[in-house]
Amino acid sequence: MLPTIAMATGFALILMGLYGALTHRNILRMILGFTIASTGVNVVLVSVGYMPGRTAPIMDSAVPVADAAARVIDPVPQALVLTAIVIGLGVTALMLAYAYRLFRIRHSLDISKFTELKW
Amino acid sequence: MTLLAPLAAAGFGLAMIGAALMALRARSTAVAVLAAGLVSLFASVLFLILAAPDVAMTEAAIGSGLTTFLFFYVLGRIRREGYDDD
Amino acid sequence: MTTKFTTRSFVALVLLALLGVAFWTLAAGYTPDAELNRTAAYYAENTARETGAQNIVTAIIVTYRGLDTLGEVTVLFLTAAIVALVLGQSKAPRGGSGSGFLPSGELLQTGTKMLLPIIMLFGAYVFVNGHLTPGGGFQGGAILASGILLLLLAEPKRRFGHALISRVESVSGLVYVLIGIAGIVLAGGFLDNRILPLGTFGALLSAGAIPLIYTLIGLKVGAEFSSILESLEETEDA
Amino acid sequence: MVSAIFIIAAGLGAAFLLGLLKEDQKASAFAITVAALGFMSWVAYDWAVALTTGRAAPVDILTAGAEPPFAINLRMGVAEAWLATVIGVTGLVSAFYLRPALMRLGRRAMAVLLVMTMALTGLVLTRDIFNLFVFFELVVIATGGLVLLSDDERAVAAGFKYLVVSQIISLLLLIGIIFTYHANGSLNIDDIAATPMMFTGAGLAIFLVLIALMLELKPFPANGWALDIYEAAHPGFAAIFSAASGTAALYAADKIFAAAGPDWLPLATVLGLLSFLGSGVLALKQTNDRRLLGYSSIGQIGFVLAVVGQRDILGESYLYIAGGILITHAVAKAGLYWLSGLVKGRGLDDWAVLRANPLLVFAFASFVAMLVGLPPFPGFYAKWDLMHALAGSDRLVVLGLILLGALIEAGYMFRWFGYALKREVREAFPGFATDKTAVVLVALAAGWALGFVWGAASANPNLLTALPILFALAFLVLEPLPAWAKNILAIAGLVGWFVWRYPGYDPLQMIFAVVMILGGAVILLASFYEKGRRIGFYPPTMLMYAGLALLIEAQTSFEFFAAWEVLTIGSYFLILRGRMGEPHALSYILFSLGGAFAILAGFAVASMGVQPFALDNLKALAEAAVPSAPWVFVLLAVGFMTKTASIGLHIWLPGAHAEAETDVSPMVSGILLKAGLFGLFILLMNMGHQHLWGVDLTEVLVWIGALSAFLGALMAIFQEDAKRLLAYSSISQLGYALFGLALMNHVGWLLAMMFVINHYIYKSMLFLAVGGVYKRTHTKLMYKMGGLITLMPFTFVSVLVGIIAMSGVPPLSGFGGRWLFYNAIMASDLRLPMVLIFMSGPIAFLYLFRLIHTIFLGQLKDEHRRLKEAPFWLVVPQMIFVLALLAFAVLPGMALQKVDGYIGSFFGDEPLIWSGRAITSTFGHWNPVAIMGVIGVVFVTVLALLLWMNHNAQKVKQFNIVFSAERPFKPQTTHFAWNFFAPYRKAMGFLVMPLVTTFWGAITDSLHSTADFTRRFYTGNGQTYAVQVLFFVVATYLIAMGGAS
Amino acid sequence: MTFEWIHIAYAALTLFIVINYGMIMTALVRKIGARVGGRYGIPIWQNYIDLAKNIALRSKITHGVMYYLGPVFRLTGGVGLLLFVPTIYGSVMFQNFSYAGDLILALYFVFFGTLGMALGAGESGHPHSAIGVSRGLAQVTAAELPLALGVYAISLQYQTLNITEIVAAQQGSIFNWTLFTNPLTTIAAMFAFVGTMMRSPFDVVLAPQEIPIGPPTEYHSAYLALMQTNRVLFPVAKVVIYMNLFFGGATNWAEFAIKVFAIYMVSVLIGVVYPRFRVEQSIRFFLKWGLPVGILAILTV
Repeated sequence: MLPTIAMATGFALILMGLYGALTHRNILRMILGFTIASTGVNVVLVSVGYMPGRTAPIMDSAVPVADAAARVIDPVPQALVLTAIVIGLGVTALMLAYAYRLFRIRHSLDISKFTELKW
Repeated sequence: MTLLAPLAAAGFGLAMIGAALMALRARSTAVAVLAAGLVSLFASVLFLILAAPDVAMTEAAIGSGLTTFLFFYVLGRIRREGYDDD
Repeated sequence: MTTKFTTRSFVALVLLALLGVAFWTLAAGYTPDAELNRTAAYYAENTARETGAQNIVTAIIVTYRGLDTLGEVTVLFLTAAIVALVLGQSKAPRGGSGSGFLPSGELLQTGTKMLLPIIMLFGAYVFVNGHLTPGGGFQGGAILASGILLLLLAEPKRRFGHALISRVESVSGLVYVLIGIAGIVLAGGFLDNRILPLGTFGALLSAGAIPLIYTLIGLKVGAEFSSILESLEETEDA
Repeated sequence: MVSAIFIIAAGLGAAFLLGLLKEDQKASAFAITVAALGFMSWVAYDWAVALTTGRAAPVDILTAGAEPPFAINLRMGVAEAWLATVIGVTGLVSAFYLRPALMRLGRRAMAVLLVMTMALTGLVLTRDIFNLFVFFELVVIATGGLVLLSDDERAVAAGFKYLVVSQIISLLLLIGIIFTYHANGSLNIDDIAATPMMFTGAGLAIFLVLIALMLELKPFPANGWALDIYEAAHPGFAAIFSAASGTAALYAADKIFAAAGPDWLPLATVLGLLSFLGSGVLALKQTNDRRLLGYSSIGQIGFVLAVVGQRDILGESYLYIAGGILITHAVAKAGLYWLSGLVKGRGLDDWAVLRANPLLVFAFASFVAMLVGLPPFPGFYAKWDLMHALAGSDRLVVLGLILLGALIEAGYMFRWFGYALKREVREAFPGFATDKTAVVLVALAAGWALGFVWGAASANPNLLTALPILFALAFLVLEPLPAWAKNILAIAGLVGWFVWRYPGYDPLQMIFAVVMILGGAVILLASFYEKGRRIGFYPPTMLMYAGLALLIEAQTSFEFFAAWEVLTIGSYFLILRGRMGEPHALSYILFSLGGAFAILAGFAVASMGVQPFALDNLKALAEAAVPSAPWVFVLLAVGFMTKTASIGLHIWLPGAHAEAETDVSPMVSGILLKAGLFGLFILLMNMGHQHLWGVDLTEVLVWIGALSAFLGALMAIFQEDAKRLLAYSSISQLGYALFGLALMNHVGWLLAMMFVINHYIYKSMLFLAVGGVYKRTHTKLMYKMGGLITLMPFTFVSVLVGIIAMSGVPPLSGFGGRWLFYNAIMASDLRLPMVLIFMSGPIAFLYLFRLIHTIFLGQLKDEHRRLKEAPFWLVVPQMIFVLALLAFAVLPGMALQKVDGYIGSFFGDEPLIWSGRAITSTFGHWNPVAIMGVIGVVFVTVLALLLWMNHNAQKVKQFNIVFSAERPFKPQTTHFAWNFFAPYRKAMGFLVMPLVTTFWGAITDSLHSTADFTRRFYTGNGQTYAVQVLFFVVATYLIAMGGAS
Repeated sequence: MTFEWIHIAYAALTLFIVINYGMIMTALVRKIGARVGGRYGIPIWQNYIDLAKNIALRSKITHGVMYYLGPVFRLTGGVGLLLFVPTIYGSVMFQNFSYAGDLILALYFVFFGTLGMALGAGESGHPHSAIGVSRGLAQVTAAELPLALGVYAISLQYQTLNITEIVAAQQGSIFNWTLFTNPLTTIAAMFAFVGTMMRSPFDVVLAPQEIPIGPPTEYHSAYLALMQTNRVLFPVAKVVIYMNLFFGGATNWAEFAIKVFAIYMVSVLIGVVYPRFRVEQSIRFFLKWGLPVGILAILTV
């Protein structure tokens, strides 16, 4: 139940984010759309690793080493998401820098104005 | 826990979708950026519910924090150079 | 800015709806595992023994999938370098600097001075304890960076340790790579954390090289974030 | 051996190290960069050599001291090692190439380059699917950085579009990865391979991974973003983007395809072919060099992807084939992008400046040849093996489409090369930067070295060790010598080769060897006329002869095809040398390659994938009545007929022969066309009668031959241009030969053989004669000449003898051909095609008369009164030919009797009886000596009579003629020459409507307009590109998965 | 058969007979034509007079070597054609040099004279010569086609290319003639015959109305004499071929004289009936009528 809800939310966010990215002509809003979408991806990823009735993959007094395998949820997706988040930030930062650069060239943020290269 | 967690998740999920809608529909880019930050913030709570505290921390710090700031920086510079998006 | 309902948005809607079908198929076919799959089970059973870390996620990130993490750090490194390049090529108009949307006042400046050491300390705490509790190098690094951010907000005109940041970034990166190589020489492979003794399970100084690596990551990530923010802030020198 | 992990460690370490340097320590930063790249390349290369030679075994490199799949592992195998080498070296060489830009932007840019190279290597090495994603993201970001090296501001927009699309890709990839992980419990690629996923929910996951990776290959039509990068980026980076990135991304896709199992391969095939063909068509319309190269890159990667789709049938040779194409492409494309950095203008014809440096022209030619898959480069061997494997598994559609794509690619690449060689250089040329030139030459050397390696690794002979080819290539080195010295060498080489080889020849080979090799030497005598160094003439000439020499000796289908390609390439460059040769050379190479591909397909189908395939096996194929046999026949016949320029496939010939240089025309007409006949001989000799849908294919050939003979002659009589007239006449003559061959009887073959000799002699002679006249009058238009008989008597004699021989009027050798012809048709059951042949005989007489009349007879023009005889060296071979014709007329038995016996061994009959000087057939008899004697005696008697009566005739001036009611005004108006056969045009002109030209024109036009229409979708709007990408994904999803699972 | 010196004497005899026969016959034909038209006509020995006059002519010019050689080629062509074909069937004397070659030789040797003549005329530099040549060549390609088909058809019919054997096959009865055994072929060949006899309606090549006289424009004196000789010899030589192929050949000189005259008259009669065609008209005529008959002939044989 829980993972399904989370997953559905995640997918919805992806689609919404993509919709924003595909329809907004403002470059910043496009980038924003992508960040929403990647948040959605992260949610999906984490929800795939979730297992009902288990705890976070940290072994402490509550979760002794011996029954960790029976008590914790899948740690791998979490590790992946961690990486994905950082990478996402990197790409976003890069796109923002590009956006600024584009703005300086044309004094506009309209993506449809940057079409000198085509055909 | 069994019922509470899904309910909370559904609530936050809806909140995220709402925030995302706001981010898409908002007239002002600044508002949209804030709304997107909100999406990330809610997401980090959701991660906590999904038993992923590491992810939650990261999402909060990076996804909602730093990313939003980056946007504002760029937005600020662009505005200062005379762009008006509203 | 209202989104007009154009052909483009219609096409996008249709395409996304179809993509949604694919996603729906995925979600519908998904059933949570009842048991850990073999990879996860391996980690759950062997993390403590092999790495000495309490936080399995940390163990995976720093050791088992250390190569990913190295790449991840490199992503930030790259981004920092490229953002500097991108913005370096376009000089901002004179006179303006700073984010421009928050006034920097006396209060902020004083507050920053008081808060900054605490933030830095907290960041350090987060990444040093990465192998025990949630959090680690990335989160800690982000916290460090937020300290720098605050500093930037407070004193936009102040030129501060650009060279220092860059040096921290490079040195920690280099050491990271060297530790990885040390893993080949002293232990089982690249980025093996057992080049240092595993220590007592649950202690701060345990889990071999994980705290060290996470510290390096924290420093590096902090430096990289700071560098990105800084590049966005000031462009004259790039 | 240094562990491969150090490639990654070194790249990263050096990148981090750069941060310690001060901003202004650029030189040291560059030194570190180069050192690191050098180290990375060296490690990879060391592994590649060790693994290839078997010195080392493939290794898995573990990290974190844990076994996969619990920790990430890398793999260093043969493929990985070579690809890593390509990537490393490309990075290294590009660093030098990019040096000015890197120095300008400083250490950060260098760090980005290092990380880029490192990440690409990682992409190749890693065996972990998520690690793949990380490296992929690194590549994306690094690309975003390196795009900025360009001075072109548009690159910024291009980079942004690229990032937008990359976001979509990584999103899909991540979702795919996580669900794949969920289904498999592992992120390790080998684990995924162990449990292949079918079309289930998990199948969708792997689909997402695959489609994401394929998007990274810039598949047509979702690739506008990539093209913008190709166009706007710094050429040094574009080289990396195309050569290294493309290669790495393809290998990544290949890994996942290998893991996903054979069910997914059709996806790769279809998308690959779509890209290959689609971007090929679009490239036709490109005017910007770099964008064109971008399309070509995408196409080539699509080609390799299609090969990936065939990995299930390729087995052991998979690496050889896919690697061959991939690595050749990488080298060639990097080379071309580096070249484009030397050219200032961005138009295709701006490349004409390359002519300032012949070495660069050679490089350009080599790169084009590599891309098109011509020998001796790896792509050639790879394509050969690939086609055989496809034919062996009955994947004929794939085979056909790949060849079609290759042909389209050849179309735009060779068109471009033609521009570079023939177009005007528009602006003053400042000279090439030496360091950049050096970089290009590195790629050139690498390409040739790879050619050698692939040849050596091939199961077939290595072309770069074939003596004739080496001899031809040696002329590249000898270029600084004067032309006469090279000519002596060339002639000596040809004669020497013949003397060395001929004892082993059977009569058929002998005849062709005499015509092609010795005949070539005779024609080369004319080349002594040329002064100076004549750069660029001897290498292609000798390459053509090398191909011919090898063709004659070919035993297996591979040898035959390789020789065929070699002679095609050589002759292409020769034809391109002609003054207005550009369009004709292009259509020549396209028809030739089309023909070559038909031959390739034919051999592949014939061999059913089994190599080596001896040419004699064609016979077994025919005897076993294999269902594919008639198709093999058709393919091979079509291939050969492109060379003989049979009607329908002839439109390249007139221009190519007419515009060629004086001594080249006889080579390409007298000699080159015979290669097609040789092929047809072999084909018919082995396969004989084949039936398709109840039609005897040899009868079809009879008809084609007859039509060629008739229409060729008819078109010839309406030409005003002397060389064109001769060219059309070649079509007609070769039609006769084809006709004779296809009659499939003894005398018919003898007839064809006689045409081989006769046509060589008189067509070479006539081309030389007309060429000599052209040298003097500077025009090829016959009506501008006239009355040259007294000024150029030798040339006149050779033309006179030539046309008598050619028209078949007794007593010269042409009559022998006619006599054989009648005997041949008597033995055949076909009747109707003869009508055409009967008609073309007299028509030939028409154009020949026109040739001699309008040039040598009639009124001499005032501006020609001081002309001299043609240059000595042009006359020498003509006189040799005259003597040969006379000798051959009297003693045809000299050459033919042996061949007659040889042919008899095929048909098991002896229809001709050779007694003394006379020949008797089943139907008639022919005594050449008696004919010559009677005619000679009568002629001399009558002449004596006339001399006796008319010895005191007075030589009068030109205008001293009986003119009714008016006075001749000037030679121009008195010389009846233009539109000489006007009444004929009125009656028969409708038959020479350029239907065939219109047909081929319509095909190319429709390709072009398709391209023009399609490229409008590339609006340049990044958002639109993103929508297209999404559309591509959804459409592929719907088609591949049926949307159901 | 091999060469013996006596063959030269035999050949000379054949030549002598045929030339004289030709001289008289062509004059006779012209005289008949004149009488039919109500005129008196030329004397029967007119051709001899013309010949002598031309040889005796004193003003002689030349335009060059080819011009000089043109008539030589022309006459060689006529003489050669005659000598390569057996004249009288069954006579050893009048087999001429037919062992040098067969029907095909005859067929192609026709062009020898044409070529030489055309070359000579070409060198004269006279545009009308060239125009005449152009017309003649254009017309002959279409006109020869039915003959070629006919020859092909009869060689298929008799399975030989040897003229003597073809004649031999027609001996015995008049109904053994090709004319009766294979009328289609004969008709086809007669198209060609009419077309190449340089008589109306296919005589635009010589076209006296518009142009002096076509290819021979510039020729005079002894040149013309040679050509005149050829003009009486060549048609007869050609008729001999037709006679041999289609009309049973001749076993003695009387039969020869009658048959040649009769066949020759065919073209004369047609010429009387039809006005002259333009070149493209005659080409179309041969393609429209001659060609289909020829094709029928080879298909039905």
